[in-house]
Amino acid sequence: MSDPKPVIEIRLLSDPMYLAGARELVLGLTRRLGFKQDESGRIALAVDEALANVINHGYARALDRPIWMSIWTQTPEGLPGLRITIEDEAKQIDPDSICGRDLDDVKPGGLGVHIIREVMDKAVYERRESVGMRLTMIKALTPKSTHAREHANG
Amino acid sequence: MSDPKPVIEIRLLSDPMYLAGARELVLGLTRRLGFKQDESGRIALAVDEALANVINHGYARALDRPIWMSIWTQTPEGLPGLRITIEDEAKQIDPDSICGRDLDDVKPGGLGVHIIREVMDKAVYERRESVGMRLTMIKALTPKSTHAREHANG
Amino acid sequence: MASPNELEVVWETRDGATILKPAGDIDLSRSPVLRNDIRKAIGDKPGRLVIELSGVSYMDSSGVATLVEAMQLARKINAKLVLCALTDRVHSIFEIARLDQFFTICADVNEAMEA
Amino acid sequence: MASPNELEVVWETRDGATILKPAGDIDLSRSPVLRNDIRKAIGDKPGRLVIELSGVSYMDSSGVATLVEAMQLARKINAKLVLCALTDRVHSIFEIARLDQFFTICADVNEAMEA
Ligand SMILES: Nc1ncnc2c1ncn2[C@@H]1O[C@H](COP(=O)(O)OP(=O)(O)O)[C@@H](O)[C@H]1O
Ligand SMILES: Nc1ncnc2c1ncn2[C@@H]1O[C@H](COP(=O)(O)OP(=O)(O)O)[C@@H](O)[C@H]1O
Repeated sequence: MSDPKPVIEIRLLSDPMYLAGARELVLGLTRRLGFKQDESGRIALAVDEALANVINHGYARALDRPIWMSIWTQTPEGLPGLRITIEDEAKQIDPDSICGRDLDDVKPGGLGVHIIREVMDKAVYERRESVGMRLTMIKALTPKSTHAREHANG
Repeated sequence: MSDPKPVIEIRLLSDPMYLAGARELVLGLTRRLGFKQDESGRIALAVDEALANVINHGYARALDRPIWMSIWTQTPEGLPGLRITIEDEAKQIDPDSICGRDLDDVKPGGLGVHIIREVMDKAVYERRESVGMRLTMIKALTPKSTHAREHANG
Repeated sequence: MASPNELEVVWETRDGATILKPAGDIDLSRSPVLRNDIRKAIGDKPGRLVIELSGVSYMDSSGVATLVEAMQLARKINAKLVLCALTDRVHSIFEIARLDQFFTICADVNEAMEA
Repeated sequence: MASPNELEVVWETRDGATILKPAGDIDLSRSPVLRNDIRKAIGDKPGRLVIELSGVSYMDSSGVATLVEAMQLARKINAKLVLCALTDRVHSIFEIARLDQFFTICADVNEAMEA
């Protein structure tokens, strides 16, 4: 697996105030890459959920900690699509402890990880080399997720 | 002038493909900060023009060069608003050579710098310390540019 | 100057029902505002609580959690909770969360008043 | 799979006029597509060229430059160029560029056919 430079790297502070900018970035990019409007919306949602989880769980709602997001416009196999990593410098935890819950038991909360896994082809949590956690998300651009033509969304 | 950390830093490659993501980031952030919908649109346009100029003029349309954008949510005077810098590692030129033209002479092109200066309170080009150019743009959040309430834009 | 944290929620009462109409993105930074309004509305013990979402262009799971909680609160006071006028983007998160059957979702306020 | 560089431009001819209807964001990466279609349309020497912009949610100065060039080309062949159905966001760049008086801008295609 070659490791080219991400096409976009962003560092934002862990204030929920900045989530709108981050998800709109992802929405604008995915539409431009050729993902369908609704698929782009779901990808932006998944990224938003992942960032919100870093703020809520990784940083326990501290507003001034760094979050890094890197975006590649190819899957690790070199196919058109997205590879997105989200990294923090929060306490390292067991990646297996981050999991979605049974949705049949309806209750407030506990939907984020489910959304991320449902939307993405692949979502892997791991400890970073030094400090913090890394989430890697992969989403291929398949004919199903592609629009034949770009349409404006007003 | 205190120099706090930017709340958002982004590095993107100089491919026009990534402009949509960058301007949507700015649009999402400015709306969230309380700029009016139309004012947010103009700010995103000005940023898009500044990035396009780096691609067109700084990098002569090379697709793989870095552009850095840093965003603060205060003016240098510490007032609510935006400070945005855009930096490249292109050839250093005389900042005074970057100027808008007389709009009365209608012709294709030559609008970007005019748009940037018209939209922003302040826009200053300078040589970076080592290599490349830096554009600093300031836009205060004034009652005129503020919406009393946030409205969805579909 | 407006507080940038504001989410506008317009209130209406009609035939014993309370209709809440939030406008803006309902995400991690904004869902507490909606939660507050819902709790206030439930406090008045209406027979029906309608949340009209046409002005909401984006909702994340914290917004959905707020509405699940609203459903629980409504049940406690025997009120009927109905959502209506969801944009496609907002509807999509209810589908992903498999909550599109859990909630009563209507096309508009008039339908929501009958549901 | 679609080329992500695509900008859809729908063509229509009506009463000696050519109507171009682009859909998508017209920015640095997309304006060459519109430019191509305009040059092709002008090549057919229509009496009138209408650009219907309701499907364009964003336009930057490269898009505006493309339209200024279209105006110059249209004048050369004595064709009338009319823009119509601009969204607020797109209209705003014509104002900033002080070109809202330079172009004939109409509310919709029907008006543009008479202008
Ligand atoms: N970035 C993260 N860092 C640490 N723990 C996380 C992270 N993301 C998720 N988790 C853990 O996984 C659980 C499930 O997350 P999620 O499905 O988003 O629901 P919720 O955030 O509502 O609890 C969280 O409660 C938390 O324990
Ligand atoms: N980032 C930049 N780096 C170098 N030169 C620039 C930059 N931005 C603008 N310029 C110079 O300023 C001129 C005016 O730019 P602009 O108003 O955007 O019009 P245009 O890009 O259509 O030429 C450009 O032609 C160029 O010479």
